[in-house]
Amino acid sequence: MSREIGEVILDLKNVSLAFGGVKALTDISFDVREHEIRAIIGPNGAGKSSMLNVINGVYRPQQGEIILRGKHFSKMNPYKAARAGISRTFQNIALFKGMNVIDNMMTGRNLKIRSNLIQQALWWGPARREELEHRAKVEEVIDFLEIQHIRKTPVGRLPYGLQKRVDLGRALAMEPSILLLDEPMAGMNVEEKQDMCRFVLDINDQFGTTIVLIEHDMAVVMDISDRVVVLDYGRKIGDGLPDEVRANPEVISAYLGASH
Amino acid sequence: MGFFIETLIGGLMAGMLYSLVALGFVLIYKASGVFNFAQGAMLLFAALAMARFSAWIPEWLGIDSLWLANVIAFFIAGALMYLVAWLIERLVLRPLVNQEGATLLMATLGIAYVLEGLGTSIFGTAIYKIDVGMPKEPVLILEGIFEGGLLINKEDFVAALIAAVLVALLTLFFQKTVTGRALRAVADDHQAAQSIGIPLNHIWVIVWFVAGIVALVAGVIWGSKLGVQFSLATVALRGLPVVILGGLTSIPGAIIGGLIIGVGEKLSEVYLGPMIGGGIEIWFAYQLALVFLLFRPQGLFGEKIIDRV
Amino acid sequence: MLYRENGQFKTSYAADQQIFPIAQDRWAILGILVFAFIGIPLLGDEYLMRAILIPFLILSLAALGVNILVGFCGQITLGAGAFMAVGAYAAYNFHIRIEGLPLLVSILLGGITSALVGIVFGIPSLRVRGLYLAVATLAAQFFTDWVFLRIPWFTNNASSGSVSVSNLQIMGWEIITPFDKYMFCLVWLTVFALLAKNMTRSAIGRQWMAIRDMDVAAEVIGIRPLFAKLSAFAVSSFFVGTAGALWGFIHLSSWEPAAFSVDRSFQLLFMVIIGGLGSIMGSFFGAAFIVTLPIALNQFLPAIGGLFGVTISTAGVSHAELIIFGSLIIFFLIKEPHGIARLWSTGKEKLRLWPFPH
Amino acid sequence: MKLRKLALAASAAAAICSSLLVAPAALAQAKEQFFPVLVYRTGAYSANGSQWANGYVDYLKLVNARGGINGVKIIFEECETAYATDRGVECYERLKGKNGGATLFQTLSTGATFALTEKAPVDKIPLITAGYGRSESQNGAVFTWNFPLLGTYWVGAEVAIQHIAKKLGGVANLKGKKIALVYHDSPYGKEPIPVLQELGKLHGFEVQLLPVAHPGVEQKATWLQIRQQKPDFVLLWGWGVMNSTALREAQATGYPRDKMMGIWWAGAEPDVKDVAEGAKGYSALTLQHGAEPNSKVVKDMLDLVYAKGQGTGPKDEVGQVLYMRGLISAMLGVEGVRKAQERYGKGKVMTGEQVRWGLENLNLDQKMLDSMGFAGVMRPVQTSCLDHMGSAWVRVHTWNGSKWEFTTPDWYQADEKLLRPMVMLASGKYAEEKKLKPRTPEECKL
Repeated sequence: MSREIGEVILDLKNVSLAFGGVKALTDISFDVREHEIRAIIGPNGAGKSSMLNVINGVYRPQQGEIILRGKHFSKMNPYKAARAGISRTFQNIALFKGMNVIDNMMTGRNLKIRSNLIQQALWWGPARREELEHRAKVEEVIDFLEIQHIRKTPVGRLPYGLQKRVDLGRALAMEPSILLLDEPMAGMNVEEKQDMCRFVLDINDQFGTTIVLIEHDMAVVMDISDRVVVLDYGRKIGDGLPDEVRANPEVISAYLGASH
Repeated sequence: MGFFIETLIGGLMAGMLYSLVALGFVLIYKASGVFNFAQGAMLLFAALAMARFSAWIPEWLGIDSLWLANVIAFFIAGALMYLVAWLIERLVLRPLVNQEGATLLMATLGIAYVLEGLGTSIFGTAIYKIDVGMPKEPVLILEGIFEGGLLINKEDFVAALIAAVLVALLTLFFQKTVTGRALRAVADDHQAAQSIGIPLNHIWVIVWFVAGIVALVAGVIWGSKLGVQFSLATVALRGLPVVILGGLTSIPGAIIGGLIIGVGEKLSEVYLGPMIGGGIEIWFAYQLALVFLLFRPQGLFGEKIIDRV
Repeated sequence: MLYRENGQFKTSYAADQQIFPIAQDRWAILGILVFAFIGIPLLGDEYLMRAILIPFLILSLAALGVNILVGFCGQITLGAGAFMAVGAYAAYNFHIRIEGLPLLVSILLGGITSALVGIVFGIPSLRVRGLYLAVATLAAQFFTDWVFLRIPWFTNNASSGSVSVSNLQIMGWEIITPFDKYMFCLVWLTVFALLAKNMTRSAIGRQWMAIRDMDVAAEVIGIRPLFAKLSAFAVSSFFVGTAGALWGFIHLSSWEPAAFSVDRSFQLLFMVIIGGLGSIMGSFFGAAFIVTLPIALNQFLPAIGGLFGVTISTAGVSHAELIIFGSLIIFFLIKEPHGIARLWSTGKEKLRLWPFPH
Repeated sequence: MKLRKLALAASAAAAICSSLLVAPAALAQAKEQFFPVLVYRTGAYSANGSQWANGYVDYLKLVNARGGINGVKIIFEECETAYATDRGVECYERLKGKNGGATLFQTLSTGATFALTEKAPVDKIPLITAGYGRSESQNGAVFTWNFPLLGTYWVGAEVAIQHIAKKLGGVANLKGKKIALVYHDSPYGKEPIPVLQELGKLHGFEVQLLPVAHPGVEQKATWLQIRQQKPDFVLLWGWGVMNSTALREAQATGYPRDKMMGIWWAGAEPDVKDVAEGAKGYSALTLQHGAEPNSKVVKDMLDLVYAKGQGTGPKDEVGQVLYMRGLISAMLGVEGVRKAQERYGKGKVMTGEQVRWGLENLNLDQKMLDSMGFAGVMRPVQTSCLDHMGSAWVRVHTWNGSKWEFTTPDWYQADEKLLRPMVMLASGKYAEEKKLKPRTPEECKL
């Protein structure tokens, strides 16, 4: 699929979020266009993860609305978000530790399962057929991410880098239209980062998946993203093309001020 | 009206004792993150020790004074509880450190079995009495105000008083002593506590010992009311709704929860019970706690649980 | 050396998704089944069947149910006994109130009723979790204890509160002898164990495990906690409920609520934790361990005492039983917190490598 | 290394399994009469259960010391049930085939009796439930294998009302009175309810039902209700710790103890000993006997068993109420065997089926009782096909603060006219449910 940036598919308007008295996000608006790679950056505690959590409904903002493909959501919840084709990875890997790699990724196919509980219990008819179909799909993702050798390994035993990859795999297995990546490269060495970059770009390129990405590594962000939002203390201080953002004095001061 | 007040008082008295059991749960949960199902068995064990030693000591030492025998027996039982705490820390908690809650819960059920078995094989299975000179006969008061007067059980009052004193002492201990402050530090944050140089193992022994003493006091009160026998261990089950109502981590929660449950179950049994067949107090207490839970999942005084992603 | 999977290549996903992908395992299971269906009825005596095997089979079924909820879905329950009771009493009521209702249908209806009650008592799991939930399930326990003691309708107005069933038969097969009972329970357990295995290896099982391992992440990939948790409660209660019906109908044939007391709930929880949380196999191991241990201790302690010239009284034995039982539980948790099932799989892995451990 | 451990564990497990298999199988045809003994020496009811068990086992020892049953020695084995029905069933299964087969079972648990009533006919082993069990099992035509010897709970309930009527100065004075039943919430505690309600209708008194949940330590609310309702009498149908708790609560709420009366399972030393003065005036029905430390059988016991150091329990408990109950229960079983030997061959080991005949044709007259040392302890017992109870005599004893004593010389006998129809009705219903055909008088003679 060729990568042509399309219309706005996700639009956040005036989102504010607070925990008790603590304001995490204040009046933030930004949009995401189809097929683009949109990065969210900012110092620690800027509210980046909160932003993602608002998008897929883990947190409910006190104010503001989310417009997804023209549909207005004042309250998103994770299930609705998943149905709408939003999937995500987690900053502190949230894999299902008791399951192996295949099963973890198979959970990503959950929304596409049509057979009911009784059919599944009998392992009969549609249930069995589906199980095979989805397995084939998951194997495609496994091939894509080059993790064939760890298929049957319980995820708890995998090294960190591979866990990150499986986390991505699970999100991909959903065949999302929007993929939220929460620091996919945090804690990786250079080689692993390169692999991960490659995967992100390939996903975007091959499947046309819209990607919203949180990342600390400025070099990576500037390299791969189409547009960048900058947050600081829960406020938006910059938004635009990587070069524009890089030149934004407010961003520079925030970055220099906060992270040494 | 007089009867209502009697029931209320009866409930408060029962609640005071539930609070003591719940206090044992809370202390241990706060400091070691263990939901201690063995609290009931500890209570039984302590009460059995107290009852038997207070009978044996006059025989062994040839002393006549009941008071003295009781005091000595109390200290022996206390020492035994220290031994129990030490052994539990050594043999169970230390090897199981950092295991999941369910595993630890199971382990305490194991401890409960061991303590029940040990207690009954060392001390016997008959019904024993603890005679600490509690007044048994009831008194009638305020006969002028209520028809038939208010029947007050002196024993219950003394028991409630002892419970209150114990709670006050514990509060002082936690607020004013170095050890107490260390215990609170552990409760707040294990790693932080360790990093300022508090030996965690030592703390656990102390906490389990304190819980053991609470169990001993509860056992003495209960044993003096009902006799000491095997089913004392089941009072733990009555303390459970109290901790879920009050919150697993809150000492005031344990006390207030205990009173609410005590009053709730007595009132329900007396006023609601006859209508639907009686014997409802146990499940009523649990349902009461459950209803509270639906509104406040962390209990009345528990800390709010926030999910971080 | 025998336990090797060399040369067993899977050429399709279907082959890879078998319950026992390794040929030796399939043979072993087949052997066990043949032994259970043919060998034991030929060799075993009545005592073995009635006092050990039938309780083992029924409690395995209940343990499977508890394991689905606790082991697979991560919702701790201390109220499993209650659902056994619901299953038993519901089946009893269907059995006596509807003339001519086949036994199998009564037991299944018992299970379904239990599943419905399970859903109701599962609702708090949407709000509370962990130990709070464990205690909340005790509410179910005490409530059902009370209901079946106190509401005469459920016991068909039996003045003693004790109910009994008799003349059990399935299409002319009268279930009277221990052999009949054993076979009935065995067939039942085999079928339902297979169903349980199927559920745990398909989408619903993955939903449960996802909720257990990380509920927020599960929600994010589109698993509804409401459905996952309540379905786990329902399926688990169904299994436990049918086990209760079997316990009442087949094993005891006359029972009172005390047969399903809170002690039973603890016992079932022990089974799954010692056997192995989240393992079908573990449920069997746990049930076998818990059923046989007290009986074995009872038989051997006096014998061991005899070796040293000590006579151990019955009371002594039962106290020792408590102590040993408790210590074994602790020992187990320390040595293998993941239960016998983990020991089993470690053993198998060792065996695969043997005799070249590296 | 790990593998070796695994192998060791596996072989140990195999050893356990195989010996479980072998243990019951290794039963050679014994020359001894095997008495399985279901006991509970642990758990919530251990204080009471132990005493009964001591008496039971001691009597078996005494019979052996006296030379056995016409020369046939008794062997016995205890099995701990903890008063739990399922463990009772397991014990039953374990022991029923051992040592040539069980002679009979006594469960000391109404719950277990209910469960075993279904199993005993299949295995052909009689169940003696002396003073407990299901009341309608008095009808031996339906309950062929059950023997509620000496008395059932219906007998107890009926006599309790007789006694109260007598205290009030006549049955007519029962009218308008209120009698509360504080009962153990189990089949045991519920047994007397139908009779009390029937009598209440008959005599015009009100029955107030107050259940107490197992194990019975939580009675505060119960006694508050009693204080509020002020019943004229309280019947206590408790067991184990529930009894002493009830008395303590009665004391604490000021309910007069002399208006409380217990069933014979609430009238032993462990129930009142620790309440001591607080229980003074409390009375209880007896299953004929009270504490009988001066009876001849107790003296024999001390001489022949305890003097040799073979006693099961503490010496000072020999002759106490529950000890005597156990002892008499054992005696009834032994006499059943003796009677069976008269028909099937003296000096032989009897099967369960033969013992059943013996129990059904039991005829212990005063002379026999005297010769066995039971003079003054109990009255004659004669059973028949239709009457598996054998006698329905009850006395009332009272706690004087330090021991049980008979204050009135009265012996009560339950009203056959009232109870018989109830027994027939209930047993008929049971037979119908189970599709049993009651034995005809001709079959009874076989």
